[in-house]
Amino acid sequence: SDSDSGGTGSDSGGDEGSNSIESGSSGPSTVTAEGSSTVYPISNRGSSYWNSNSPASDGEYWGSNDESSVAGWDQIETDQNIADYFASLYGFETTGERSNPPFATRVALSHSGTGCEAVRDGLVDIGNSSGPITAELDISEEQRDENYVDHVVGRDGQPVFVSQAIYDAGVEQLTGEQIRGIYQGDITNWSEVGGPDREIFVVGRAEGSGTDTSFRLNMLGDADAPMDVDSRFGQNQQVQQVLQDNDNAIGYMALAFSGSGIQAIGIEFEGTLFEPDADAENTIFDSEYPLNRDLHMYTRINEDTPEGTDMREAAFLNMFLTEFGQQTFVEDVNYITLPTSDIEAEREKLPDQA
Amino acid sequence: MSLTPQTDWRASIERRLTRTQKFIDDTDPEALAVVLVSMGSLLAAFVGFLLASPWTAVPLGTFLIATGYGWARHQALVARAVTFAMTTVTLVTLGLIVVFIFAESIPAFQYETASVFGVSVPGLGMFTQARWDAVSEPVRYSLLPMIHGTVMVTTIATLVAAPLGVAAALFIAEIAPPRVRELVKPGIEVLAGIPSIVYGFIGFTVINPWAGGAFALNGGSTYLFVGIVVGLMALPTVVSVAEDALTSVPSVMKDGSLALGATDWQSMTSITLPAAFSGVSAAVLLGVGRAIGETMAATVMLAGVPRISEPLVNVFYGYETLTSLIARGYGSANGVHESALFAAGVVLFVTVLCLSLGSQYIEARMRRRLGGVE
Amino acid sequence: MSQTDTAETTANRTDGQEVSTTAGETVEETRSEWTDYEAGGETKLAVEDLDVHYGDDHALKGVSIDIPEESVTALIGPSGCGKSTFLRCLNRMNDRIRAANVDGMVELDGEDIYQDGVDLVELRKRVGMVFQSPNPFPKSIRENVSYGPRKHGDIQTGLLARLTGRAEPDREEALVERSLERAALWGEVNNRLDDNALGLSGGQQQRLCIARCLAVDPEVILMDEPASALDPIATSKIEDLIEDLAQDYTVVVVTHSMQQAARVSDQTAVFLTGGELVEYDDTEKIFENPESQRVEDYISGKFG
Amino acid sequence: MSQTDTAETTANRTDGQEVSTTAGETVEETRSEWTDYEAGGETKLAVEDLDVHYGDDHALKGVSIDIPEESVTALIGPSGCGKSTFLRCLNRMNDRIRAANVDGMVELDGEDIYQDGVDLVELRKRVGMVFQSPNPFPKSIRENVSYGPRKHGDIQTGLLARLTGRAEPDREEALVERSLERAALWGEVNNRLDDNALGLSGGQQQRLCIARCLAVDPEVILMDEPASALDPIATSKIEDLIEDLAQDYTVVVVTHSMQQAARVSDQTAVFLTGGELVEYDDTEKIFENPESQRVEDYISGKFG
Amino acid sequence: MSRATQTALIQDDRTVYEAAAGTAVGLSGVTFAVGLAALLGLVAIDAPVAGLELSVVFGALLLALGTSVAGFGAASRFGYVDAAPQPSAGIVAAAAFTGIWFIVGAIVSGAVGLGTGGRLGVGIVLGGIAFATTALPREDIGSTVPAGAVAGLCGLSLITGVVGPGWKQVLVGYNATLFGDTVVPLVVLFASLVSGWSAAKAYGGFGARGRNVGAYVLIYLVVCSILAVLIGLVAFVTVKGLPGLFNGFGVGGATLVSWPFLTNGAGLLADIAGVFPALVGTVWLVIGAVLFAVPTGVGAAVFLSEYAEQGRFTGAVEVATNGLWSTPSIVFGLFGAAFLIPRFGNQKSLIAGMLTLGFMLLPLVLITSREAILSVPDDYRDASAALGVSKWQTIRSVVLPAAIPGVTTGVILGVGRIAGETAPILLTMGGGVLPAKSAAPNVLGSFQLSGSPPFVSNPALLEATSALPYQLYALITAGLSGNIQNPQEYAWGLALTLLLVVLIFYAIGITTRYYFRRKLHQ
Ligand SMILES: Nc1ncnc2c1ncn2[C@@H]1O[C@H](COP(=O)(O)OP(=O)(O)OP(=O)(O)O)[C@@H](O)[C@H]1O
Ligand SMILES: Nc1ncnc2c1ncn2[C@@H]1O[C@H](COP(=O)(O)OP(=O)(O)OP(=O)(O)O)[C@@H](O)[C@H]1O
Ligand SMILES: [Mg+2]
Ligand SMILES: [Mg+2]
Ligand SMILES: O=P([O-])([O-])[O-]
Repeated sequence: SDSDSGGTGSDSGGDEGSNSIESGSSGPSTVTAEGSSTVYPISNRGSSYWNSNSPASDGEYWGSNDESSVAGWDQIETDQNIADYFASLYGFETTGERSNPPFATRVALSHSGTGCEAVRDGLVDIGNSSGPITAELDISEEQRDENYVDHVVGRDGQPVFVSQAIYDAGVEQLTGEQIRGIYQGDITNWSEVGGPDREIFVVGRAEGSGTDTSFRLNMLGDADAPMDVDSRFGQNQQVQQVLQDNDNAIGYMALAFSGSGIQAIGIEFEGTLFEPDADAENTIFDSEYPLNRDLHMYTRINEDTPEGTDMREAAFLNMFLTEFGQQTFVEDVNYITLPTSDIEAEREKLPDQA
Repeated sequence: MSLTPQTDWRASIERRLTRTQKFIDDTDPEALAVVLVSMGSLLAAFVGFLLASPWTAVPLGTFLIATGYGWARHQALVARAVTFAMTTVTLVTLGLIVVFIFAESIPAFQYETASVFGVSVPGLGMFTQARWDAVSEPVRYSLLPMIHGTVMVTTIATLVAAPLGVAAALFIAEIAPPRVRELVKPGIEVLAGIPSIVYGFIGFTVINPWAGGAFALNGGSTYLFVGIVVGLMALPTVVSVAEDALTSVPSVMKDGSLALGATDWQSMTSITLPAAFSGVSAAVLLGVGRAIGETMAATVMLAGVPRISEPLVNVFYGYETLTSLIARGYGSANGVHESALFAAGVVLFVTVLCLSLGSQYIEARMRRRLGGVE
Repeated sequence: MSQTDTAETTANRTDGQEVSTTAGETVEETRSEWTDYEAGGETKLAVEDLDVHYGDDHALKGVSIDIPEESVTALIGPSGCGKSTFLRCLNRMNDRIRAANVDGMVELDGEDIYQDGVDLVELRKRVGMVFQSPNPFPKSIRENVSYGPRKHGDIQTGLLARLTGRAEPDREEALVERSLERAALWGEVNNRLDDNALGLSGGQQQRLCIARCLAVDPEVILMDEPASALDPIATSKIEDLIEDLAQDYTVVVVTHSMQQAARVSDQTAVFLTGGELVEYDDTEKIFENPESQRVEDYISGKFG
Repeated sequence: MSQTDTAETTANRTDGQEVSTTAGETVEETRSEWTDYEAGGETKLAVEDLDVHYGDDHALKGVSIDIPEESVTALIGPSGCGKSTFLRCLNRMNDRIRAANVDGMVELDGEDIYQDGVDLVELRKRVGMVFQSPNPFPKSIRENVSYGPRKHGDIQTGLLARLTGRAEPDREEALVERSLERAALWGEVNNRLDDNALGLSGGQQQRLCIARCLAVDPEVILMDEPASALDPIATSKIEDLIEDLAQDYTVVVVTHSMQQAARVSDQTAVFLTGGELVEYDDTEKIFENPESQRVEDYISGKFG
Repeated sequence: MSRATQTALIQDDRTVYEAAAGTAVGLSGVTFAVGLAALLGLVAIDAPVAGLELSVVFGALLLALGTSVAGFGAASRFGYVDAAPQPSAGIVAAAAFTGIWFIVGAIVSGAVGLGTGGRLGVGIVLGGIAFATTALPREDIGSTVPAGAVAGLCGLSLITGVVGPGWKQVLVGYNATLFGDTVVPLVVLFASLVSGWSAAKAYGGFGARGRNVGAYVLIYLVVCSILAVLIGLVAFVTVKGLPGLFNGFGVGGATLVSWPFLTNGAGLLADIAGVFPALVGTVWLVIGAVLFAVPTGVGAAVFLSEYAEQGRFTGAVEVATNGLWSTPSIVFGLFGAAFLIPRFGNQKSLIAGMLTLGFMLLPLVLITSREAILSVPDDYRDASAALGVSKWQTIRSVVLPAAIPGVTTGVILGVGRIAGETAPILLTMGGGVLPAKSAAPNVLGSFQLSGSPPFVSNPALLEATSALPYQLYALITAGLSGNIQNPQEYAWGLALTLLLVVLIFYAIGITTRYYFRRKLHQ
């Protein structure tokens, strides 16, 4: 746990990681990703692990303090460093050096829409999106299949949160109808839904974000459905902060951003109450929950990569599609892991391993 | 009658031609060649860059080599040519800004064509309706809500910055004892340097939550506090420009007033302020320009929904300004939506340019008037 | 101020001089020659042992002088000798120069103007000043002249005064006319009182500044090279005016032209480089038979 | 320039005068009195019918004058009469003033300096100038003196020169010393040649400017009131220097002090307001027995 | 001309009166300061002071101030002291009090429950009375009684608790509620300003001198509060940011000083997350902008002031320069996005950011350099020309060296300004939210030559790169995920770092200017 801090640990040259970036002509180039703030925790964490290229003995970075308890270890069992291992599966030369992966990865943060555009325009290798690319780019499913490969790496329950004060005042659950009413401007006071006599501060995510698109799609019925909110914020974290700062707010976010001072509420759809508590009968973690959504990493099909995914991308994506990856990068950041069958199906989309 | 200007024109061209001819005759032919090559390749490099040609490096290299050689051999002439080229950069920049942001905004203007008296005017729809919605039908890009927001923020900021700024400028220029002056003046100048994002950070993490509680607001975003923060930001600009204007009033005028037994305050209000009026109002105009163009504080403090507050003058709402619309939306927007952001930029640019021209005009007039005194 | 007072002041001055004698030989030597000079008329301004420093720069050295009422006193000397500095001490305009540091005593009608609590506004109403280069305000001629009285509340103008009937346009009119007439400018400007004063010629501007000063009705008028920026015709008008003013006012005038001093003044004080007052006497005496060799050299143009 | 040339020039001048006679009566009247004056020595600078306008303002009116070699010529006259303007015509410094418009002829050793193709840089090397207020560059004393030669490439300095062995520090040293000595400054500054020149006193700065000018080795030195900003001691040093310089150089000096003109010059030209040259003659003659009444009035201090 | 009676230079019969008025001024100042503290939440308005709530104490103070102020007026009016009041307080004061009392009337009647018409009516009546009281009587009454009444009324409402802790008023239709916590301090600030002004006038004995003192008191209060707010702002950021900035700071050890916040990235492997990549990004950004703008700006300034004839061309350049100077930074961002990004690989990049900021810096450099060059005395140019030195050599050896101080100052101040700009780089340069150390651009090491156009390339310049202001913005909007232990501390540390970087530039710039001015004046 000391290697990035300049003078200590490994030499600073290795630290830079830029060795591999510069060597564009000699080695494989950096894998770049861009987009969704919802997917960001997953892909950024994965990228950090990748770039650290820690040895297997460094349990902390492999998901545990103890080698034997590393999630999915039975499938892996390697002495190699993390990036070396996953890269070697696709035929890349290993470096064996900490902080010097066979090729680097870099993840930028914006919105799903931006990520989809970036992958469309070939500016990045991977486009992160929390909404379907069809809705983000307004394209048909055929166009999607023709041009993109959709890698689903995890799922989000997209809960609806309210300020602690509202929750404490008794608003512990709402119906889908009520939420729709709130978000379309028909309900403006908490007393109309059994809360205190306070105006409702309706918080939304920025237009163009996957969270917003999915919310419109899944809650309001159409990706272009009209909304009437009091405030929109760029990323999930900002919504979280604002919900904490106000005592009369409601907002939707990704699961990963729950925190103190805000409370997820149960939502009733057609008689079924989906609760945020994982132990309840129906929960927002269930795939039946209407707001439940896939988290995508799209790659582009073009002449160079008719299959859509080149070896570098595959090596990186494959890391998420292991039990280890699901545990470390999805569950640990509070998202919902994919069932084993889905993992298998996703791995099918990748090119064959070397 | 019509002949005279033309002949004038012709004569002036002729004069210029003979002068050029003479210059060419007088100049060392090698120097002339070097300068021609250097300037020509610079022009070519610029054109290449405009066309985004990968070959731009070639003329650029030629320029560097020719200029380097010329610098060693014919420094005076090359220096003159190069500094001239540099002088044109500001003009070219302004031109490019105009061309590029206007060009990008054309689709939005076309999209928002509205007709008045049967004549369809592109862009009119941006100013005649109140709806901005880039997602759901009907998709409309009206700038009115943002113009309203900008006006609110700017007004409040001006109410803060103008009187306080002028008072502080008077203080520094006329009232403060030398010691205090030497501390306060640089102090206020340094404050001009506080980055707007730092103000924004404080605004978002401290002021907004506080305001939300202290006024039981629905959310914490208000034009009131954005305006105050922006006013604080514009304050140093107003202070230093106004202070310059006040100190540039010849001290003999103040002396004249004092020697007649007028008090300091009377001398300030009857002599100094009126004499520096143009400079002071230019300072306020510049402050207004700063406030209009201020982006980051507004972006992080405002709610980010294009809406007009009700009633119109309600300062306890804070929705969106032209600047925050651009900063927030750029990147995720595309197509006409993105073009509409450029349209917002055009409105900003034109407004501030007009303010700048206005203040320059006022200052030029003052200089002429004060010039008459001397 | 009674004669006794004057005597007392003179005595004081002599004291002061004795004190300064210890400071340096030259001072004593040059001063003893004229110490006994007592100008005719009552003393209006009594300056005693005045020292001025600009920072470390000693600009005036122990100057003592009695300036009599209703006469013209000229101050001459080479450039930089401290004439302007001395003049500005008399109405405390030096207070506006931060580096300036004044020691000594200046009495106006027997009251020390440098003691604590002196009201500068009041002082400057009584001791007016006209500057080297004309500095009219960028207002109309009328407003220039009535500026002082307006500010002192002697004349009420403005909307409110007019509404409440307190405005006295006639009185203002009369005052403006009287002042301009006194400054020999009325005839030239009476038909354009509302024009901007900056449109006047240099000589007219300077007379306007004098009129502006007269409108406040001061007792003493200080003039710092009032004609230096003017052409010969304007200069001679100003000179006539100065002589004229001396009938009612105490006039102190700095000039760089010895001819001018000789023409207009009753008594002349000669300062020499270094800030010493070298000789003070009747003007005739100074120009015809100065006591000090240095003054004679200076006047005959041996240097400067 | 041979004697014949001079004669020719004089003839020309008379022609010029006849032309200008048509311009106005005064000009003719005043000029006829002294037209025949021919200074001793060979003519260095011949000025013929020189007219200068600043925009519409006619600052010099048909001035013709021959300035002899290796002597001091003084120009006197009231303020604004065009002395500086005239002086600046002699090395075409007026070209730097946009409004200035020069007509007429000025010959340096018989060559017209206003003809096309004259190299100003070359001209100004031959006709040096010293300004009214000392204006040393904010550099070291040494650099000030060697500035001209360095820029003309007469002395090589700088890294490159040193590396290639072209630098001649000894020659520079010698030049600086010679120039400063000639300007009577060497003794005062020889131990601090690397100090900033702005740290010198006014008089020293002015002599430094003269040294700077001498370092270029001009033939003519123009001085525009070189002592007006100085105290008497510095002034007398400069005056000595001027007399001294006249042994090798042609010196033209503008002064506002008639005493100074009388002290230092061999011949004196008197300009009067309006830009006319009223009289030009041996200095003694001018001060003792001027031909023109106006000059006499001026010299006896009747105006100005 | 009749000689006016001599007035004494010193008035000595007013000392007690002056002392009382002076005390009132001081008391107003103290009240104002405490009021400001209460507004900023430094003291609570229900804090006990001598057994009373602070707001009641405020009330008592204001009431006392109000009555004494009116008393000063009366004392002067009835001739107990020898003041010099003018016949009227003047139109400005009259207008101000009319406005104040109109609003007071409207508010009070609104609180009593009158409708819009009633409010307007009461307001107009009170405003009218205030106008008459201010304008018509002599100045000593006119400028004290209405002011005293305002302060007294405010004081009474605070004492009686009509407005006080726990008070609230819903602004119907305005989305807001006023609470005592904010209104009481505001009332106190306002009333103490008014009474302070009025007492100051009394102190000055009314008339010209009184107005002078009154205006000075107002200006001093205003300037002090501006300074207090602005200094408080910097202090606040400093206090909040220090823990983050010095997190893990140590002296000694392998490296002489270890300052992880400045030398670490925010990657997974960092023990203590730092801002190194953004810092490096900012440094490169500034270097790039300076390399572009400074030669260009100085060159243009040289051409404009030394070569060009004043005419249409120079006029146009001047107008364009001033126009560019005031162009909003976001517009530069748009321009960079539309013009530069397509020409540098179609993505946000360091070089696009550099050039965009360079365009912003250019007018500033040009304006200051031009001023600096123009302020080089013509004496130097004349002297050099008279020595037969050519124009360009004169520029090079005399003009430019003499102008360097001014140019340097301008450049430093300009750099300070652009170093803190966010909006343009938001659109042109982007970069990561929490970049790891490896994301720091390595510009020098990345130059590559190739055989095909464009022959020279530098991937580091063509990549999106973070910079301090952008990272702060990204943190606000994107929030703090990743593995940072104390996100708030990190963000404030970042804000402080940015503030310090910029303020250091400013401090250096201003110090240089002072230094050179000093030198010039010697
Ligand atoms: N504001 C000032 N700060 C510092 N020194 C000053 C200032 N004003 C004058 N001095 C110095 O005080 C001395 C006397 O100056 P003063 O202006 O009184 O001379 P003067 O006799 O009026 O000269 P002149 O005839 O040139 O007007 C000079 O040495 C001058 O440099
Ligand atoms: N740069 C200029 N632009 C316009 N007019 C000028 C300029 N320089 C001088 N003049 C005018 O030309 C006339 C002669 O000026 P000049 O400076 O030659 O006089 P001078 O004899 O040197 O006076 P002084 O003794 O005051 O130096 C004056 O009327 C002056 O106003
Ligand atoms: Mg003086
Ligand atoms: Mg002159
Ligand atoms: O995942 P998003 O940030 O696009 O909502």
